[in-house]
Amino acid sequence: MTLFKQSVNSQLFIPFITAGDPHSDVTVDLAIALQDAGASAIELGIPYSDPVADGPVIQKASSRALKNGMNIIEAMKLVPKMRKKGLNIPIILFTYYNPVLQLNQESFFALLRENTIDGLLIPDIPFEESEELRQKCKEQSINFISLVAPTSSSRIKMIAEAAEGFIYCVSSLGVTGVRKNFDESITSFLKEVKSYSSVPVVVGFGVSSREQVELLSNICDGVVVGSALVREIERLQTTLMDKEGRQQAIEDFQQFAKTFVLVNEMK
Amino acid sequence: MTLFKQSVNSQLFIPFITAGDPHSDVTVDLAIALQDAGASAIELGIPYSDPVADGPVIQKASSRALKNGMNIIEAMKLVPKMRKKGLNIPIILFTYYNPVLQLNQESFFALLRENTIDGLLIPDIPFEESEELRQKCKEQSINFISLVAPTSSSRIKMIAEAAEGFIYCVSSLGVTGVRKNFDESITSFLKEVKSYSSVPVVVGFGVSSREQVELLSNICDGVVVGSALVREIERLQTTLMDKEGRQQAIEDFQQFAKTFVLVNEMK
Amino acid sequence: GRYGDFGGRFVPETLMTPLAEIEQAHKEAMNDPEFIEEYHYLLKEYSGRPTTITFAGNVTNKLGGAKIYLKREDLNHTGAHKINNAIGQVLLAKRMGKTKVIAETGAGQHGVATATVAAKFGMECKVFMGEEDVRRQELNVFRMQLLGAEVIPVTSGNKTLKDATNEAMRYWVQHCSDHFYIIGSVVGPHPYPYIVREFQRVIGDEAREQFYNIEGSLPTKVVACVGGGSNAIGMFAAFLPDEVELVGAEAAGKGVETDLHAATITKGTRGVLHGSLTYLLQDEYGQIIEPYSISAGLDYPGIGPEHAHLASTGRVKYESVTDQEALNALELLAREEGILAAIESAHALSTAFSHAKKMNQDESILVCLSGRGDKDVHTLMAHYKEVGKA
Amino acid sequence: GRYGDFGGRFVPETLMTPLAEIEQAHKEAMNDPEFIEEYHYLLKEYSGRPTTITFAGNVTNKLGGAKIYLKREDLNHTGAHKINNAIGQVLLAKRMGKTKVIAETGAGQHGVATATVAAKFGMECKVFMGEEDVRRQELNVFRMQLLGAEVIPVTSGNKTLKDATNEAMRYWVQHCSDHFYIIGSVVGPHPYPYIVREFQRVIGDEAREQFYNIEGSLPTKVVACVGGGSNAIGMFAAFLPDEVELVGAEAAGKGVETDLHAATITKGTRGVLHGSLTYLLQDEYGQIIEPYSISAGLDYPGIGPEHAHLASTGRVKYESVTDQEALNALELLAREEGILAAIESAHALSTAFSHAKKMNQDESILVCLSGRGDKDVHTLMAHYKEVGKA
Repeated sequence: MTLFKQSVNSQLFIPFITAGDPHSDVTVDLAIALQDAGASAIELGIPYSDPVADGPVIQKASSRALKNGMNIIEAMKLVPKMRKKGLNIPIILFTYYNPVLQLNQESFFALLRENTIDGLLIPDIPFEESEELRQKCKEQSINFISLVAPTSSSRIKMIAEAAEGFIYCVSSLGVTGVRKNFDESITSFLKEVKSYSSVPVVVGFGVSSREQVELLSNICDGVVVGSALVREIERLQTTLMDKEGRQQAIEDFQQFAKTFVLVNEMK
Repeated sequence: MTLFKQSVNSQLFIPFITAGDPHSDVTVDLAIALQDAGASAIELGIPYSDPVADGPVIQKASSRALKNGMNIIEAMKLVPKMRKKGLNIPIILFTYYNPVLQLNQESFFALLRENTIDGLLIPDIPFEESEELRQKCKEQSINFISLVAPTSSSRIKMIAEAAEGFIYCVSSLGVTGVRKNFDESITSFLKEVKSYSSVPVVVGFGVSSREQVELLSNICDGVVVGSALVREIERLQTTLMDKEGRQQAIEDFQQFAKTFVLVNEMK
Repeated sequence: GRYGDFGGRFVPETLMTPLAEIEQAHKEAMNDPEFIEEYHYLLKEYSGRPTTITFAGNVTNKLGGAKIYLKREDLNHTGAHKINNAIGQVLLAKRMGKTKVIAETGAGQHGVATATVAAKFGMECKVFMGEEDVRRQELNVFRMQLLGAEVIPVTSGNKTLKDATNEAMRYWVQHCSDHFYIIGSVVGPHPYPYIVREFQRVIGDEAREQFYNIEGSLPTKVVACVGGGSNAIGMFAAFLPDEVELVGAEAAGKGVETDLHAATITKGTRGVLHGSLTYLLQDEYGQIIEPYSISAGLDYPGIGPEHAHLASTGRVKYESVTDQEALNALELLAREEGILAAIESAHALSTAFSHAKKMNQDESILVCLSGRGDKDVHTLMAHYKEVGKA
Repeated sequence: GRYGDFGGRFVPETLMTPLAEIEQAHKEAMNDPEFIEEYHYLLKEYSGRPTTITFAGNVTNKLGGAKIYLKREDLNHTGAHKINNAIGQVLLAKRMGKTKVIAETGAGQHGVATATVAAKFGMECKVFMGEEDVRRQELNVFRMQLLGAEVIPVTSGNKTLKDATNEAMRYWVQHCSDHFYIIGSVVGPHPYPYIVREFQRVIGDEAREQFYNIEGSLPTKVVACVGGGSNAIGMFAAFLPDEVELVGAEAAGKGVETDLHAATITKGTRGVLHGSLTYLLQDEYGQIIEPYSISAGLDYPGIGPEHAHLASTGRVKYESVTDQEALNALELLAREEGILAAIESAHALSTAFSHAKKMNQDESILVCLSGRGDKDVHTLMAHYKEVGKA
């Protein structure tokens, strides 16, 4: 199964949230809210002690979730709960490699299947080290999402040609986080990726405003939005944890998420 | 002039006090009191910033006197004041070498003469370095007092034969200060000194009790008592500085000094 | 990029090309006689190499067993073996046309070494250091600043070495075009463990020759402490082909049976941290556990992948040494030989002393004294105050 | 025992025989190849000599004048030239059958060196240190204790180095039969200035040869700092017969026009202190004036008698360097060369830098970098805080 059709007529909006931030129940509700806001898929982040590819906003979300006792297994178990509440868009598990490595490979894939997870994204496993996992994903119909960066240069072809589900383009050098501007050179970078890729080309790392989404809509097939949303969750966390206020906070969050969805979407 | 007859029939008692401790006027009175107590001569100590041959008691006296503005010239000027008050025993200037060195040699000897000073004792100028000074003293009829120590060994003969006034034997290894016991070996040391010396053999460094004086009376011609007396002055300092109490304190001091004078003295 | 099952290059895609460039540049450099010459010139004229080996005669007599020799890396400029690698990497940075370097540091030794070579080569230098370590190692922070480096306090995670390394990697990801990342130990993604090893092997190469010149044979055993493990690899590298028993000493902290230790090989499991697959202190879910050791330089939850390999093949034995055992060894060396070892190195000493006792007098142990203990005097004072010995 | 008018042996009679015995023992020792061999063995295998000389290329370029070379005494075991002498004297003590040593110390460097060699030779060690210095140099006190030495706080006088020396002499007077007094500089009664000079001349002997091997000529000028003056004499000794300009740098503290300095030659007068006739800071009545310098190692009211002689003959020029000038030089060397010099040595650097600027590029200056600055980081931090730079 592939996450998305090879060619999409609408801009993909792929939000990222951290499992267990601020609480596992809330994560389920947030996922539903994101679907309702128009998300094309959700990246569900596994909190990790040493998230080297993440900026401060997601680092803090990770810390909060870890304090809540979240772990890779519990995180995956949230997906069936989401499904039960009506979630039907793809779920991509975003996790650093080490938590995966601690699970027996068979049981890891069993968990992915059991929990109806559609894709896997590991930010610290480059193409060369991922051979076996990619193969296994293919067998299990899990989309193994590849990242490609402006520094990838001669590696772009290799990565893009092997991409499944979508190809995740790092907008500029760096870690995740909110940024005001993108590098000029991104256009040519994305063009090159597109030229090799048979799956949607999605831009992430630093997408934080509607203007950026509009700007990017001409040169790619969608965006991943992480830190901007996680920061909103951080802002709302007290209300989200409050039984009486939660519904309103979820709605506020949904409204915020909508700003990243282009009106002419035809999903 | 020599300080004492070559052979003395009584035990010499040579007290040491620091000029200007606790005050220059008091020093004059203390000198008179010591003469009255039976002192054979007085060592008048010049306070010095770095008294390496002195123990803590005399170091502190030095500090007090320096704070009072005492210096080598002012100290010498105290002697005529003592004479005016009836002092007729010899005065030996006890000074480290450096203050002497800062005076022009001619003016230093002029000061010694003017101020009726009889002897000179410099604890940090050994025999070999004192040639010139000893010569000059001889010309000026000032007794240059030599020290000899148990470690002097082969040097004893050289030092003792050249001694003038008296020869000052360091009782044991060390610096000045109160000690309870003397080294056993002192007897043979003093015997050797006596065998070469044509002047009285006096023991100093650590003489602090009448018992010691009695013990020593069999093997030498007298004692120098420093720290024990200076400690008494320290104890009495407040009263000594008090106009009304001074007389009593001087008398107390004199009584204390008498304990070092053997009753059978025939001075 | 692998040592048996271990090592590799587990990093964000952004770093793959920069790492490949470094690998290529290093390979070329090591084949360039001019580069090698400049490296050795600096080791000699700047850092004062060769460092001597000292026969610890008093300790040897006291223990009554094998002869103990010390490779004196403490006599290097800046006081530890760290400078060997910093010199090598800064030369590589220069060769690659980089003008800015970054480094991570725990206690500050690698930070000082990096700041030192950055000053010598006129490069801008940023040192990432956990906020907690910045507070504890105030003097080293000031030393780095005096040398012109900027010290960046890291407030993420537990605010110690692991987090400083994370932050340095994040910074590097964002600035890899003009920055060179000088990693301080044989850790990190390939080619770093290899590069650091090659720049540290001067320790073992020198020591092997020096020892042979004195004793006419090779030592029976060679011992070094292991945090990330750069001094140990540098020492062991020369002896790997020989029939010499190699022993690594890792930090057991309050004891490997407690939660407070840094005994990565004794108690760790396989995992990926800071770009390589190795043994780690981690929980069942792969979350890294903060290690503990009285020695800031051994206080790392991972270990160099080559050590993981050497442990798994059995070529090197790794033993763990508690804080107290290390301090006892430090004290013994100070009292008997007048040498104040770094607490890190004292772990190696402790292991060496235990072995020496059980060996014959015609046998010998060569210990890597990786650094001097001046930096640890504060820690030691605090410790002795705590246990009421001072 | 004289250097021109200076030197001599102005001590209590009790010390005359012990000093004569030391003189004799030293003379015999220096003619005993076994003694010389053991001394050089320890310098090499224990302290890591020869220390290298480092070309300070960046500073040279920055100043645009003479080439500046640094003799790296900071790379010695314990971090300064002090160990050269301590090794020599402890060997002498051993030769004389003494089992206990004493020493005076100011900032603690000579105390640490003495405690070090005492540990190595299994001797009991007492270090006299002014109570004020004990307080200020807490870490060095602890280092000495770790090495097994007893640190005796001196409460007399101003409670600093001068008073510690007085007290050490007093203690020695009382215990000279079984104690050897290891004096730390070229001061004190004969034969100490001579003994210390001979044990420190390894600095100059090595440097002269090393420099010649590099440059094919001798340096135009040689510069060293002067407190008591042991590193300077050690350096100068080798160059005295040559046509090389020798410059000593003494501490001007807050300025020689103020009361706060330690510029003994610039501002001192003749007198006797600690057993020898030399230049002193003293008042008209011969009372010693407490000197001041930011550098604890130059903070001494006297100077070695040979320096007094070399100053009076004009063979060596002595210039004074203020605290601020020394700190500027220290900072420049740290920033440009990655070397943290002791504040003492920074006085020599400052003088060398001033000279270098006015010299031609084909000329050269050899500077004795007598010790490393790690010990001074506290002082530097306090200073920079005071002036608002940190």
